Amino acid sequence: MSVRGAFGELANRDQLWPFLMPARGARVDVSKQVLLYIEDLSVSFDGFKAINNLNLYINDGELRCLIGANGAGKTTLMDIITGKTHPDTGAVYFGQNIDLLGRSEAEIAELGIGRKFQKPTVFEAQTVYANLELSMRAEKGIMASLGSRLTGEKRDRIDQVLATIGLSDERALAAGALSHGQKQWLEIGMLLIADPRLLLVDEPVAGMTAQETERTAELLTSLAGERTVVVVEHDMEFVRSIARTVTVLHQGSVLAEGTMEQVQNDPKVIEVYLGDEH
Amino acid sequence: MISLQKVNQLYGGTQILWDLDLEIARGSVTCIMGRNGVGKTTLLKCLMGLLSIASGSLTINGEDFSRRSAESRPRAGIGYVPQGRDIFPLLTVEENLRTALAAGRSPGGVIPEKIYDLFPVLKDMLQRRGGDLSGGQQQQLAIGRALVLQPEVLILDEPNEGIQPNIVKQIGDVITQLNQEEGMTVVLVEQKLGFARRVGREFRLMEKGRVVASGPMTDLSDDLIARHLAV
Amino acid sequence: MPGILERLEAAGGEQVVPLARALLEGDLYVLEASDALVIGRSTGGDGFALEDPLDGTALGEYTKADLKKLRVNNRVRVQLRGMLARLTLLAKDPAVRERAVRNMLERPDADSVQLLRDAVVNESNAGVAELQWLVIALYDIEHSEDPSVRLQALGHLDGRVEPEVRNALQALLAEGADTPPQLRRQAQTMLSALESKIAFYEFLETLFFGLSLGSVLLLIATGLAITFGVMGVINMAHGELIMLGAYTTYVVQLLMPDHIGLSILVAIPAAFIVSALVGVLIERGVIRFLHGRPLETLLATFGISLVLQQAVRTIFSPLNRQVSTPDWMSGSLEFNAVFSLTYNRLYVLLFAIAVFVVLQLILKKTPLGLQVRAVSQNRSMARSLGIRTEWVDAMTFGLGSGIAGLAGVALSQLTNVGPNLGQAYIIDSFMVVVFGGVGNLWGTLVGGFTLGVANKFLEPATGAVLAKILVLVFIILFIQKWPRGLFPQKGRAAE
Amino acid sequence: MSNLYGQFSALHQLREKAPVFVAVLFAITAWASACNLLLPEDSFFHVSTFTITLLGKYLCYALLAMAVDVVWGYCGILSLGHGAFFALGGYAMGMYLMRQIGDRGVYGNPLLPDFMVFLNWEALPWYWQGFDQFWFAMLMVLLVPGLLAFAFGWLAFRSRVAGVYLSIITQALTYALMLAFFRNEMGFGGNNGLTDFKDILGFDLQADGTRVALFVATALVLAAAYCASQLILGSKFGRVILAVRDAEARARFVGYRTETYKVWLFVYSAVLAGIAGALYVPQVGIINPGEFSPLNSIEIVVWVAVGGRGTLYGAVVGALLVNYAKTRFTGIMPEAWLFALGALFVAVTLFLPRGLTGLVMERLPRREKLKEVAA
Amino acid sequence: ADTIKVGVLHSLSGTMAISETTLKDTVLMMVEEQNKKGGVMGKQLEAVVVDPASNWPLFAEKARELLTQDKVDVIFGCWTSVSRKSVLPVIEELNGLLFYPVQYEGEESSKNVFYTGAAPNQQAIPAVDYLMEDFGVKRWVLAGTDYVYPRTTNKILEAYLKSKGVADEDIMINYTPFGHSDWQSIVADIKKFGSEGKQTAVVSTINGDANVPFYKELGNQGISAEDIPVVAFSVGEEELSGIDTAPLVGHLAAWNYFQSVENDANTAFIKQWKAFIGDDKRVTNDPMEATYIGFNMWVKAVEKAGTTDVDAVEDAMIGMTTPNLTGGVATMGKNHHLSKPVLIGEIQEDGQFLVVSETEDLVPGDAWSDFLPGSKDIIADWTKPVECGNYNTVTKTCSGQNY
Ligand SMILES: Nc1ncnc2c1ncn2[C@@H]1O[C@H](COP(=O)(O)OP(=O)(O)OP(=O)(O)O)[C@@H](O)[C@H]1O
Ligand SMILES: Nc1ncnc2c1ncn2[C@@H]1O[C@H](COP(=O)(O)OP(=O)(O)OP(=O)(O)O)[C@@H](O)[C@H]1O
Ligand SMILES: NC(N)=O
Ligand SMILES: [Mg+2]
Ligand SMILES: [Mg+2]
Repeated sequence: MSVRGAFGELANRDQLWPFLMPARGARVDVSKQVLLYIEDLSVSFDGFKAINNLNLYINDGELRCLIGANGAGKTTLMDIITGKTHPDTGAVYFGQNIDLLGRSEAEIAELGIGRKFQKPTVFEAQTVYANLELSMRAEKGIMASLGSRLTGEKRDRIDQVLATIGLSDERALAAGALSHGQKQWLEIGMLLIADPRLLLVDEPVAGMTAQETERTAELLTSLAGERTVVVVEHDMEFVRSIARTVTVLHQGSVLAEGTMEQVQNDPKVIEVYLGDEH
Repeated sequence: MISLQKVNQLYGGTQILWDLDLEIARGSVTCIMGRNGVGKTTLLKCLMGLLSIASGSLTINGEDFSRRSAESRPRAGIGYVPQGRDIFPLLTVEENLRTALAAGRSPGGVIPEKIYDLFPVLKDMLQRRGGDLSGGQQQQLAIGRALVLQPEVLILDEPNEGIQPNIVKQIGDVITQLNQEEGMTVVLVEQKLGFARRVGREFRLMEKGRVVASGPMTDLSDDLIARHLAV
Repeated sequence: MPGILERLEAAGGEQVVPLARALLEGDLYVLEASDALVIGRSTGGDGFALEDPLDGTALGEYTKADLKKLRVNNRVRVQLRGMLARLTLLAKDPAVRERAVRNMLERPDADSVQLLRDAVVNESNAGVAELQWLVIALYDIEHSEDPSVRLQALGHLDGRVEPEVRNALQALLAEGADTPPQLRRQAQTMLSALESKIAFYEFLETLFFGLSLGSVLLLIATGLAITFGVMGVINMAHGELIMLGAYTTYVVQLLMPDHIGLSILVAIPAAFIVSALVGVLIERGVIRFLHGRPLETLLATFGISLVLQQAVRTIFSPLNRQVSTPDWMSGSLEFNAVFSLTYNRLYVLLFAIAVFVVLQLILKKTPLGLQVRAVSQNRSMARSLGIRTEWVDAMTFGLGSGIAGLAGVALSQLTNVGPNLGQAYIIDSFMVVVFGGVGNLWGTLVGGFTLGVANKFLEPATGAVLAKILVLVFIILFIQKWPRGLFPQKGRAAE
Repeated sequence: MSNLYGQFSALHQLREKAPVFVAVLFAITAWASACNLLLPEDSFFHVSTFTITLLGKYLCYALLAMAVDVVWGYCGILSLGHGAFFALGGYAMGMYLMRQIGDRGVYGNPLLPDFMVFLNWEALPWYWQGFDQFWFAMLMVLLVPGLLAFAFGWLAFRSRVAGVYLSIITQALTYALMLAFFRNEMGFGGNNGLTDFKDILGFDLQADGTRVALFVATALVLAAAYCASQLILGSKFGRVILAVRDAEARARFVGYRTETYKVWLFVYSAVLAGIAGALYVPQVGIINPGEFSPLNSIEIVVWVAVGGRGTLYGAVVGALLVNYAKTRFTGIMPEAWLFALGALFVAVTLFLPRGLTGLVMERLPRREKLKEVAA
Repeated sequence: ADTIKVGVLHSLSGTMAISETTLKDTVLMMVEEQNKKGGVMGKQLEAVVVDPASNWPLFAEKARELLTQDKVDVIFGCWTSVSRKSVLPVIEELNGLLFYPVQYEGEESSKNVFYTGAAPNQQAIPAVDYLMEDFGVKRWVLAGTDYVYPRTTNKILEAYLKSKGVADEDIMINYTPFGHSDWQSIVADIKKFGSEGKQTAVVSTINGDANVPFYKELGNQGISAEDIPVVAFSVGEEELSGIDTAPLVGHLAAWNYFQSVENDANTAFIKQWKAFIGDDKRVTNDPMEATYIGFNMWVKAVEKAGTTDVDAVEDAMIGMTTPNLTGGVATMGKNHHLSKPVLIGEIQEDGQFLVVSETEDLVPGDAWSDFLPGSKDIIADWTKPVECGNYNTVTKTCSGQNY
């Protein structure tokens, strides 16, 4: 590169400090149609095996439902994928090429893995609007945020999401003042606006009314295809309405996998999870 | 046995409850329903004395509780399972249960065995930290903890959030059992119609901080649902 | 004066021992009315019971104004001691004899050694005899010309650790080439044996110093481990609560001037109560309005600490107050000439451990322990379960404050009792609690002792200032590796 | 949590208020300087040099308080060691001023400061080299606190040291530095520190003109720092910072490298503190290890809390007010001023949870009043 | 003005309040006394008390306040050297007048300051001489708090001891932080150092607060004054009143004044002090005497000059004499330091000192030590023709003046 070129690049406001910029991850290689590989994964806490030799593959563009008894390890699995928890053994790959283990939460998020938490967590002191702005897909580096402006395009996008999650009227309200269900929606909104490749959604409809549940189902179904969605839910009606493939976890490993139909009639699943009613 | 009249409540400047009236009969299972944000949790918190009411009266068993402290409720026999469970995260499961002994309603100051019968998972996890439990386990712990009080009235705020289906059913059964066998009065906030219909005997529909419809569960018509619960 | 003492010794013999002792201890007076020498023993207040210095007959009660004290200086004291040693060499009580011989250890002169040579043949007590032989041997090694006498004398030094022994050996080895090689070899082996022994005792000593410093850290931090560690109040007034405990000790001593030994024991509950009450007052008056705003408690308690400090300055004056050490806490427990443990430190160490154990019992065996943790983790839920949060808060804060008061009692025995007492310790106590891990009492225990011992093992190599700096740097680095201290809160919720 | 909900709108209001703040500051500065320099001493409107130096000192404190507020109020990093950065900036300036003395010291040594001469130092230590150059000293004013903050912050934030743990190790940091600077071997004058300064850039430090110039410079720097901080915190960067304060873990899952954000904010704040220290030293005429004392750092936090945390002007107001109170009280009630000051702190916490500026802001109309819920 | 204002600049809060409050009270007592006598030049004195709160920059601020706002004619104040150093530029700039009543490390002489406490040659060196000659001390522990006064004093002592033939290995130097409270290791070290066969003594420049735990530890580890005497330069009657003195008996201090000195002026002074403070147990100490001398000298100088004008008073001060409280006469030297007797006292059980040695003549204070290489050649002389606080007698130059 010529000296002038190098200088020009340095003088470019958005590029001023290249070493401050987070390295944008390499492109995900999904040539084998599989987006997420989880192999021989185990983790234990104080001797308690929360994930036990788990193997799981999620295809690109799939909508996968993950069910399983309370304490089966579903949330822990998401913790591991998103870098919050470090497993004892095993491998987690994003596509063919990206090893997720050992990466920080932020790096993983940058790779395009978004997450909604079981207990809604939003930035309580900031407005609903700011929550969405912060979550928007953009450069997350220091210089980028110092110079960031809300372009019309970005604003339109936020408005659009606000409408989707039904919080247009609450846009200026501090997120901490929302009701439980509203926070759930806001968090879904934060996930949407981040435009991730893989969405990990932990119990999205808890505390929602039937209609809201339906809307959520529609939303998630519409996302699949372009993106990959993994949903954890205990609401069987909801699962039924969206599921193509269902994986049942039990005591940290896969107990069953298949269509809703198959899983529903699996006696083991009925015993440990569904109960005799279903 | 619980009666609220013309209750108003404000968060700072925003009024949430508007002249709300509510009657809960002894021995009933009342299901409070309404969209997100209509004030169900707020109502329960007022009931529990965790939020002070701006005006209106609240009587429990004929006694005026509108100005009494939150601590007086469990002593009067009211157990509470809050939304979001509010487990003490750093206490063990056993310690979580023991906290409820403070109200002094458990004879001998011991945790009643029946709680472990109802929720066997708690017995297995006695020495684990409450905060480490999975969401559903925490929910069971929260209900168990309220039951340690040996309450006359059990108040549950969306108890099925995040619970696996067979346990949801079990919780339903527990509520029914407690109601029928011990005559426990139950107040339940619930969004899921199926569960509400199965467990509730009475319903109250809320809209914007008011009770807008009430009656026995059998009267909960599709029309009402469409009007007050649909988005 | 010196001349007089020698004449007294020569003339009086053992008879003048009480007189010499009284003079040494500052109990000898001149009765102004008669110009007679008397021994005066204070009877409390201004009164003195007098007795005759020679025959011990009681002479009745007088007041201070009637008496003129005979003052002595160091030089006289040295002489008196030597004189007493010589006079009591044959005393009946073996302990007195031993003290007398010990006094001669340092620089034995020919006369005293001669006395000893006479005495040792009749000595019935083996311990005293051994000591007597030691003095004689030390003298011989230094002064004798005869190698065989010196070699024999070396034998008496075997197994002793007195510094004089080491000095004698070193002196012998430093002599010129005409010292017989055998003697040198013998001295050399003895010296290396002695030195490794001393090194071992020095290690023990340093360890004790470390534990003792650790026990002070533990005491000052334990109260804070409750108010700050468990309740989450950043209690900047903690130091002042310690100070109040120390002042309580002072006041108790004022109230019972004739029972200093007992006063400390009385001061323990008194200080606990005073500090606990003030603590409850602070909690009821200020802290309870700040629930859920832990950082604001820093501001408020900082204000309170200023007020308390100035209040003490106003009431007690800005000067340090004198707190006496009871006899049973003075001096040291001697194992041998190079290893002894000072009593006050030893008691403080035991006291700190006792306080810790009692506190653990309270927190583990009473509902308070559970309830306070519940309240600090989720106040409104605790209330919904019938926990009387207000009462729990007041009691807990009172307990933590009371323990600060106890620390004050201990500190009054070690350091200044003045308005700045609290400030001197507040930083350290936060450091210990955080190092150990907030919310974990065991962490405070281990943390306190670790920092104490580390400090004391560093100090000889680096000096006190650098040792302190290094310990601080160590804490900083430690926290980088273990961001939640030695004993972190574990689990999902702690994140 | 109490003062959080209103924060965001407050921020917007502040953006409107920045010009107001700067204007008020400049008006007072200009007025005081003019009245000092132009009016005769017996004039009723004359502002004494005493007042000018006092104001100058207060403004330095205000800048320092602002530095603390930036990290504490906006990012939740409670630093109990900011006095260290202030003092380091001060020492860098002090070293320049010391070198300026040249051979006018009491021993007339052209190279060694007096304290080195009488403690038998042979040569100037390497770390004193270069400080005879103003530009170098100023560079160090920025660099030394900045680098220390960077190293410290990088270690601490990367290992996710947070909350009280962070507060206490910042305290350990300043405490260790205090003890180190007390040591005469360090070569910074031991507990007497650096003093007996004569001139700065060739201007006599005792001349009224120089004093006024320093005072004005401080005001300018404070205004600049205010605007810069306002810009930074008003940008998306600021909102990320707030997000970090309230839910750091969540911010990480959104994709922000929160430790990087914290480190740079911490460095920025430390540099502000260092500048404050550098401005402070020529005006008060001494820098010594007492400035590193942990209690000093706690006091800074107290100023911020009194003024109102999370609003930059609150920190400024708090610093001015507490220090003015201190000046007044120590003069008019020397024996009882600690009672007054202590009571002030308690009263502010109890009755003005958002600090003094919170009180004023609350009175302002058209503010949404959202208060915390018991939960 | 119809009154003469006297500024009092002593810390009433913070770490130094413990020492300085007494001096504030002393000045107030002197002012009251003088007013009873009719004031100065027929004018009443008015004391202006401020609290610099043990905060060094605040000392400078308060000094400026006293001089420019309150317009005081003289300031009595400061204890620590750093506070004096902090105040100095202000006093010199505004041409004020400061009386500094505490023993200090020397190496200073300002036109605007009168030093009424001891310089190192008036305390440290005579004390060492005493121990060497009368007590046969051969080994020395120089223990001090790590700050400038002990450092300088020890530098001077080290040079002095070496000039007397003391070997390097017979000198142990030890510094501790301010307020050091855990003396176990250091006392154990001293004990070891002293058990090697030579008579050993400790020269302590340990600062106020650290002394109590130091002496307690000495007592508990069984080190008595006969074994290893400690001679202190910062421990006086007032410090002792806060210590249980029983284990300390026989340890020494070197001062220019002891309360126990029997003398009519002293008796009157003690009586007056006890009455003023309303406490029969209160003691007097050396810095109080220094304040007393300074105050009386200032009064005399003002009367001699016939004005409170600083320059005139400064001129009048030099050569001024006033009785001290130990039976002698203090003379203000040309270097703004006093001539003083040096007394060595042993601590008694009642917290008083028994004088065991006293210099025959008054020792003039030496601003610039003869034992430091840097200052050997420097003298202070505020009379014509030199008129300089740091005059190099070799190069014949005057350096570092600020007025
Ligand atoms: N940090 C931790 N420390 C100790 N135990 C943990 C920790 N994290 C998870 N566990 C345990 O691991 C198990 C799995 O928990 P997880 O939250 O993943 O369950 P889940 O499948 O999400 O359940 P639910 O449907 O109830 O949310 C639980 O038993 C939990 O107690
Ligand atoms: N701390 C608060 N400050 C201000 N407003 C609040 C606060 N908490 C709740 N609100 C508001 O009060 C209203 C009622 O909240 P509440 O939690 O009672 O709803 P809910 O009926 O329980 O809803 P959900 O079904 O989602 O739990 C909501 O609109 C919410 O925005
Ligand atoms: N001058 C002193 N003692 O600091
Ligand atoms: Mg889960
Ligand atoms: Mg709710």
